[in-house]
Amino acid sequence: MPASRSRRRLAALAASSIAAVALAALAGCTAADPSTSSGAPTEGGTLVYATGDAEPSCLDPHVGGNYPQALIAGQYLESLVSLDESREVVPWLATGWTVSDDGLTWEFTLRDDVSFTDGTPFDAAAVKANIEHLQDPATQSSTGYLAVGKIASVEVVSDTVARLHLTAPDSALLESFAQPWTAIQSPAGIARGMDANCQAPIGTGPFVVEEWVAQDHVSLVRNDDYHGGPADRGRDDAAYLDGIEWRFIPDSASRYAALQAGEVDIIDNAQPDTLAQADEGGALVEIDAPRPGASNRLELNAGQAPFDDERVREAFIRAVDVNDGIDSLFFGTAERSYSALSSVEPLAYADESLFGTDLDAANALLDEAGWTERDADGIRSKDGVPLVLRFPVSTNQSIPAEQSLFEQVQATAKEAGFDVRIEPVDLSSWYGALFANEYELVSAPYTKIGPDVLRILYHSDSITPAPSGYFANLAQLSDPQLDALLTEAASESEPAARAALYEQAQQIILGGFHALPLYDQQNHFLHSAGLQGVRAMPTVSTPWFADAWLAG
Amino acid sequence: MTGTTQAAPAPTDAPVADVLAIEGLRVTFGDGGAPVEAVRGIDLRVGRGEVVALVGESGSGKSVTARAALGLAGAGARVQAERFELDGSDVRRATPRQWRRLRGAKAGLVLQDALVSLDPLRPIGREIGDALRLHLGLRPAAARARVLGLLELVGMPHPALTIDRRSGELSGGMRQRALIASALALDPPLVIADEPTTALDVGVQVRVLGLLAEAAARGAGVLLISHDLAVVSRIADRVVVLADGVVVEAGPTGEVLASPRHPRTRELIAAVPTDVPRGVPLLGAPATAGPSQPAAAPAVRPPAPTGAPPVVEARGLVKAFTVGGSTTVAVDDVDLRLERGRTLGLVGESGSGKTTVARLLLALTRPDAGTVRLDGDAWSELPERARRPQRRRIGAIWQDPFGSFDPRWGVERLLRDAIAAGGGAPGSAAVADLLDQVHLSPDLAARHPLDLSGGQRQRVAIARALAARPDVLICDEPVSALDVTVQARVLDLLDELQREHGLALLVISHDLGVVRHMSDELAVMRHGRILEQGPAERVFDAPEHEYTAALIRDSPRLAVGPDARRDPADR
Amino acid sequence: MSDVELRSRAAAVGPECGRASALGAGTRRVRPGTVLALAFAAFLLVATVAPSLLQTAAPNAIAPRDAFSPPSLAHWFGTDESGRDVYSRVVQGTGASLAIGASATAIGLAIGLILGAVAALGGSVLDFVVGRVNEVLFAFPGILLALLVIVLWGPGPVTATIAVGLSTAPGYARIIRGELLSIRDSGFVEAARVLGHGPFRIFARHVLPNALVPVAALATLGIGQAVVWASSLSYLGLGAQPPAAEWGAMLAAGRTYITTAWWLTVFPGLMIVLTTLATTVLGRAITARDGRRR
Amino acid sequence: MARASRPLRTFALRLGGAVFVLWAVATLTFFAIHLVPGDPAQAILGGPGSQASQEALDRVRADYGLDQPLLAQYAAMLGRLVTGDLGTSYSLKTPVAAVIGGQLVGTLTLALLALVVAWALAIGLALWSTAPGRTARAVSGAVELTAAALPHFWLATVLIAVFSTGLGWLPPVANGAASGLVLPVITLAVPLAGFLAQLMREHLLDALEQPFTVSALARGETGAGIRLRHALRHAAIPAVHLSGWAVGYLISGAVVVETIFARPGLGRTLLRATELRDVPVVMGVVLVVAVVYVVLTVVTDVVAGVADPRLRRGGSTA
Repeated sequence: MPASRSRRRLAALAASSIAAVALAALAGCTAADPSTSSGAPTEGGTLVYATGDAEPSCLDPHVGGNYPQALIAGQYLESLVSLDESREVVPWLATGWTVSDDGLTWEFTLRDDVSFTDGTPFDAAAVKANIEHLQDPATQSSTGYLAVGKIASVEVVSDTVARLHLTAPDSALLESFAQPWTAIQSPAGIARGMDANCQAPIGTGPFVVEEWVAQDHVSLVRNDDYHGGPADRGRDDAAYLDGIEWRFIPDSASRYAALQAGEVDIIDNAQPDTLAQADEGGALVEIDAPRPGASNRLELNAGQAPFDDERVREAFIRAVDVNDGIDSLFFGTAERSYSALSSVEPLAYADESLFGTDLDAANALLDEAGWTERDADGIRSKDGVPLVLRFPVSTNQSIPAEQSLFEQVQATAKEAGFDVRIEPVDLSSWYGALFANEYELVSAPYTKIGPDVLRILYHSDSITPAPSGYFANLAQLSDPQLDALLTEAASESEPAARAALYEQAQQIILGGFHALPLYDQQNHFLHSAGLQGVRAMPTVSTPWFADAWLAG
Repeated sequence: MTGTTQAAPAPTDAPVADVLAIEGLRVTFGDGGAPVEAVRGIDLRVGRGEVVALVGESGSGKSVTARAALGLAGAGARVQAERFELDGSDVRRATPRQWRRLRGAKAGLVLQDALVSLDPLRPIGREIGDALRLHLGLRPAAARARVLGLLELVGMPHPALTIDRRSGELSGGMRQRALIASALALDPPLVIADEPTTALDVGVQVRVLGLLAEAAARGAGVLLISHDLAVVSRIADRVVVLADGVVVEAGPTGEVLASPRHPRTRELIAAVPTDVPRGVPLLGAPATAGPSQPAAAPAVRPPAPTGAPPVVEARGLVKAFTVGGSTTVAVDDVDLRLERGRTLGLVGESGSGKTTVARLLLALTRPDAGTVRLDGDAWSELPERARRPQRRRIGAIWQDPFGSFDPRWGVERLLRDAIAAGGGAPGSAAVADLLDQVHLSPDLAARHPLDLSGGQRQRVAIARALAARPDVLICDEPVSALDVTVQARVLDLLDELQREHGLALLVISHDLGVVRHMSDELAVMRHGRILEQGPAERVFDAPEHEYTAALIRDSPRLAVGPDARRDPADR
Repeated sequence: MSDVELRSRAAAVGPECGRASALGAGTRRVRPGTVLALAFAAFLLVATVAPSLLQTAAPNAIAPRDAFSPPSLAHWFGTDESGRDVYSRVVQGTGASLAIGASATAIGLAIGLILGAVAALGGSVLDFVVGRVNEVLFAFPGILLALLVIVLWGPGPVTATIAVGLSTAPGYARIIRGELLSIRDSGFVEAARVLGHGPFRIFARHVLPNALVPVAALATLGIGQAVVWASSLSYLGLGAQPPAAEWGAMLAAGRTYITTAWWLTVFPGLMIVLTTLATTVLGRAITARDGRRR
Repeated sequence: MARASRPLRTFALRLGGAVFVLWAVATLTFFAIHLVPGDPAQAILGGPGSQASQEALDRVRADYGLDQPLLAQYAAMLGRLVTGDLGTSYSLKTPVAAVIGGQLVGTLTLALLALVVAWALAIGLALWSTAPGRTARAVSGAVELTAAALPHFWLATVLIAVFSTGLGWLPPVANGAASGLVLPVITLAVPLAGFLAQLMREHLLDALEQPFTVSALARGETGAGIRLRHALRHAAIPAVHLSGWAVGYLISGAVVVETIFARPGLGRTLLRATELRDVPVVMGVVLVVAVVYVVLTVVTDVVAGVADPRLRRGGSTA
C-alpha cells in the first residue's frame, strides 16, 4: 500500500476546492476505504480509540507538550489556524490574519460565535491568556513555549481582534499556531490551576473531557454546541459520535488483537507486520499519516571524536545498508527517506546520491582518517582507541522493527570496522546518556509543522542545554553559515526566498553527513471498516473524529 | 479402668469359628528381575475370641503375612494361597473394591507407632470416624457419638476433649488407644495388631495388651504380631513362630514356652533379658561371632583402687527447659556415680529425663546447677575448647544409630573418622579390627549404613564408640528399636566389651528387664528425679518405691501357665 | 491395587527393615530420563565451549532479504526478522543464557547461604534479625529490585544477572536455613561433637555438605528460572544488549512476530524449558540418592 | 502465667517485625532511588526531556525540599510516612495515596484470583503426578516444569493469539467485564502453579509413604480418599507458607501482565514511576506491596498453624 504515491497525487490535486480535497484525502490516504462509496453517516455510538503512545501525565498540551498530548488534545481543543491537504494555512478559530511589513506585528481576527464548553466566550482576551499561559515558566511548557518564543506581548484590540507584538519576524508563526501544543483553552479553565486543568482542559473542540481513569482510559463526550471547525472541514455541525473512549493499550500486539476482536474501533502506532496482515485481511482499514517536521534519522554526534571528523561520518553513512532492512522489517509500509525533513513537508530536500552504500569507499575514508589498525573482530582503532560508536536507544521511543533495523546498522557498520554499541534503555536513562554526551549515534524524532524544525534541531544555539540538561541539536552541528541561513529563513516571509534558504540549509546538513535519514516518522492508524469518515489532520497527523461515524 | 464393657465376654472354651483361615500362603515381591519370596507357604488360623501371636524376627515374614491378610501386601507383591478366608469368605480373587469393603469392617489393623499411624493433621475423632463414614455412611454427628463410645470403650480419659485432639497432642498411651479404637470402630471379627507395644513404656504396653485381650473377650479374633515372645505370651492363646517365611513352630502358648522344640523358638525365649542374671550371656556365643581374638584396644585396666574417684560423677544436676514461656524441669537434683568396669542402669518412662541426664554427662548441654566430674577432674564446668580433647573419653550410642551416621558416609569412613578422633592410626586394619570386635565381617566396611540391618547398624555405632578408646560408654536406649534376639546379641556384646576394655557403662532404658540384666547399680528415674538407687539385685528384689514395683511388675517376662493372659485384664 | 498401597508398603514394613523404605518409593531409581538429561547437558556444554562446532551459519550475519523464512533444511529453526539463522543463534546464546542463569543462581545461593547460615547457626537473635531481613527482601517485588539495579548500573546481562540473583536470594536463604537447622540438631552432628570434633570441622565436614545436596537440587531449578526472569527484563527492554544472542532476549524480540513467525519464540523458549527440565531431572537424581539416606 | 503471656509476646514480636520490615523497605527504596541518576526536580517538571527553566527548577527544589541534604529529606519522608502521608506524585501531581488507591483493587483482584487459580491447578497437577504409573508422574512433572518456565509475556501473547484472535472467545484486553480478567489471571497463574505443584508433589509423595496411609487403607479408605483427606493436607502446608512469596512474585508478574492486557494496576504504576523517577509513587507502591506481603505472611502462618498444630510449637522465623 504505497501511501507516499497517493500523497504525491494529492499534492497535485491541491489546487482544487478544499472540500473536494478533504474527500480525496480520505480516498487517497486510506487503502480501499469503503467510506467513499458508503451511504449516509449515522448518528450516535461511542468510538473506542486505543493508543499505543504513553499515557500523558497532563491532558493540557500546553504543559510539556508531546505527541501523546497532541493526539488526544485534538479532540477537545482547537487551534487558531489549521492546514489543508496542500499544507496551506487555513482559518480555524481565527478567521483571518494580517502581518505588518516589518513582520513584527500580527493581527488575528477571531470567530465571534464560539464559546468554550464551560460557557466562557472565546475572544481576544482568551488568546492573550493562552499565549501568556504558554510563556509562563510555571506552565512547564516545552513545545508550545518555543513556538511562541518570539511573541513579546499580546494586545486585545477588541473581542474579536488580537494583536501580537513580536521581538523578531517569525515566518513559522502560523505553522506554530496550527499545532495542538498552542491550542486555545478556556481562560477560566486555566485559572483553575495546573492540577485541575491537567485533569480536564476546557476547549472549544467537538468533544469534551468527561473523566480520566488513570492507566485505563479518558472518556470524551460530544460537544453538542460544536460548530465550525477548520476551514477545510466539510461540515459545520457537532460530531456524529456520542463520545470517544480513549484507551491506553501500550502493548502493540494486544492493541492489534483488541482491534481484531472488535474491542476497539481504531488503533494508532500499528506495527509494520500487523499492517501487512491487515492489508491481506482486508477487514481493517489503514490510514498512513506520516508526522510532519523531521524525518526519522540517525544523528551523528559531531561534537566529539570520532564523528568530529567528516570523513568518519561519511564512512559510517557509506558503510551502513538499511534499504533491504527497511523493506523486510517494515513490510513495505515505510519508504526510505533521504531528507532531514518529513516527506510531507513541501520544503523537504532529498539527495539520494549522498547515501549510496559503498563499503570500499567507507574503508578508504577510514584509512585516510587514520583508523587503520584492526583487531581480530575487524574493529578499527586509531592510536589504540577503538572505533566505538555508543548508540543509546530509548525502548519507549523505538518500535521493535526500528530496533531490529538498528541491529542491522550495527551489523553492516561492523564490516567497515565500526563497533556500534546499541544500548537499550528507558527514557530517563536515554536522556541521561544524551545530557552526559555519552553517545555517538542517536535517533530522536521531532514533530513540528514546517521546516523551522531545522532551526531547533541544527542551530548551534540548540547545543547549549537548558537548565534541565535538554538540548535539541543532538548532531551537535555547529556551523555559523548554517546558523545564519536558518535564522534568516525563520524571518523570511517571502515563500520562494524562504524555500531557497531552507534548501541551502538542508544541503549543508546532509552534505556534511551529520544525519542518516531512515524514513518518515511512522504514524499508521488501523480501524475497522465499520468506522468511517476518519481523517488525519494535515497539521500534525492526529486523527479527527468530528466527522466520523460508526456504520452498522 | 476399662469402664463399660457392653458385650458379655464370650466363653473362650466355646467351639471357635475361624475368622481368618490361611493355608499355603506365599507372598513374593517381584522387585526387578529376581523375585524375593517373603512368605513361603504358611498356614494360619485365628478363631473367634482367640488371640494368636505371630512371632518372629525381622524379615521372618510376619508383617507381610499380616498385610496380606488385609490385601495390603502391595502392588509389587504376588499373593497366592490354597486357602484364604476372611470371616468365612474367600478373598483370593477379591477385587480392590471388595477388599475396601472388607478392610475395617471384617478386619481392623493396629500399627506400631500411633504418632505416625494416625494422621498427625487430623483430630483422632475424624480418623476413627472415617471407618464409620466409609462403611456405614454415618453423618458426622452420628459418627461422633459412636466415636465417643469407642473412646470410652478403649478407656480414653476425657473422650469429649480428646476426640478433637490430634495424635501429636496426645500421650503415647492415649494415642495407641485411639489407634485401637479406630481398628475396633466397626467391631470387626478380626483385629490384626502389628507390633502394637514396641517402644512403648512398659505400663502402657500392659494396658494396650489389655485392650486387645478385651477385644478377644468380646469375641473378636486377634492376630498379634511381635518379635518379643515375652510381650505376646501375656495374652496369646496360641503362638505361631515364623522364621524365614515359614512356620517353624506353633501351639498353645503354654506348651511352646514350656517345651520349645525348634532352636529359633528357643532363641526367642532365651533372648528375653528379664530375670536373666547379670553377666550371663543371653544367647551364649553370639550367632554372628567369628573367632574373637584378643582386641587390639588397650588391655583391660586394673579395677580402680577403692577410694579412687569414680570415672564419672554427677552431683546435684538440674536442667530446665523453657519452650515459649512455659518452663519444665527435665532433670531435678540428680546424683550419679559411674565406676570403672561397672554398669549403672538408669530406668524410667519416656519423658522422665533419662536422655537429658545422658546429654548432661556428655556435656552436650550445660546444667543449670550441679556438676559432672570426669576422673575427679572438672568436666561440665570446662569451657568447650578445653573439654574437646577429653571428649573421646566418654563415648555414646543412641537408640537410633542410623540418625547418628552422616548420611553421606559409609561404614569405613565413619570408623576412620572416629579412630582419628581417638588419636589412633585410621588404617583399614584398624577398621577391620573394630568390626571384628563387634562381630561384624570386615567387608561391611565398604557398605553404607543404609544397607545394614538394625542390629548391624547398632554394632557399627558401638564400633565407632570404641574407636575413640573411651573410658565411659553412655548407651541411651541402645536396644529399644531392635528385635529381642538382636537386642540380646547387642546386650551380650556390650557385656563382652566391658569385660575386655573395663569400660564404665551407663545403660539407659525404659525396659527394666534390659537394665536389670545389664546393671550392677540401678537408678530409677521419674519426673526428672531419681526415685531410688542402689545395687541392681536389691532394687529389683526389694523395691523401696511403689513406682519401681509397678515397673517390675509390668516388665515383660515369659508368662507361665495359660491363664497368664487374664492378669492384665483385671487391672 | 492402587499405587498408594504400593508406596505405603514402604511404611508398612518400614519398622522391620531399613531398606524397605528405599525400595518402596518409585521416585528413587535411576531413570532413562536421567540419561536423556545427561545427553542434553552434553549438548549444552558443547554449545557453550565451542558453539561453532554445532552452528550452521554465522549467528550475527544479517540477510534482510531472507528474513522470516520458516524452518527448513537450510535453516533448521528458520530465520529471524533480520534473516539471521535462528538455530545458530540459539546455539550461540547457550553460553550467554547459561552464564546468566548460572551466575544469577550462584549469586542468589551465595547470599542465601550466608543469610541462612547466620540465621540457623548464629543464635536466636541473629535468626530473628535475618528472618526480618529475609522478609524485607521477600517484600520487595523482584521486578522493582531488577528495575532499580538496572537503572543504577545500566541494562545488560551483568545487571540483569545481579538483579535476578538478588531477587532469588531470600528464597534460598529460607530453605538453606531450614536444612541447616535440621542438620544442626541431627544425631550425626551430636555424634561428631561427642568424638571431640571442633565446630568448624563439623560445619565443614558434616553440616555444609549435607545442606548443599538439597540446595544443589534447588539450584538446578533456579538456572532455568533465572533465564526466564532475564527474558522478562528483555521484554521490558532492559535485558541483554543486541546483537547478543541470548535466549531470553530472543524470546522477547521474537514475541512481536508471534502470530506471523512462531519459530522466533518457540525454539529459544524450548531451549529454556529443556534446560530447566534437564537440570531438574539431574538435580532430582542427586537428591534421590541423598533422599534414600535421610 | 508464663503461658498466658506467650501469645502476647509472639504478637509483639510479629508487630515489631512488621514495622521493621516496612521501615527497612522504605529506607532501602529511598536511598536506592536517590542513587539512581536523574534529577527529581526534572521528573517533577514534565519528566525526561523537559526544558524547564532554571527558576522553575529552583522553585520546585524548594517546594519539595529537594535542596535539603539527603538525610534531612529522608527524615522528612519518614515523618510523613508515620503520619500515613505518602506524599505527592512527581509526574501526576496528585497524592500518591490517591494514585495507588485507584490501582490497588485491580492488582489485588488480579493477584489473588491468580493465586486461587494457581492453587487449583497446582493441586490438580500434584494429584495427577501421584496417579498410578510412571507415565503420569513423568508427564505431569514435565508439565509442571514447562509451566514454571513460561515467561509471562510469552504466555500472554500466545493466549491472546489463541483465545482472542484465533477463537474469539475472550477479550484480549481488559474491559470492565469479568471476561477481561480470564486471560490475565491464567497468564499469572500458570507459571506459579508450576512452582506450587512441584513443591506439593514432593510432599504428597512423602505423605503417601507415611504409616498413617496404611492405617487409613486398613479402615477401607480409597486411594482418592487417602490423597484428598490425608496426603493433600500435608502437601498443602509448605505451599501455604509460600503464598506470601507468591504474592510478591505475582505483583512482579503484574508489571508485565498489566502492560500486555492494558489493565490499570500497581505493576504498571510501578514500572512507569520508576521510568519517570517518580520517587513518591515508587515508594508508595513498594510500601503497599510490603504491607500486603507482611499481612499475608501472618495470615498464612496462622492458617498453617491451624492446619498443623506442630508448627505452633517453635514457630519459624525466616
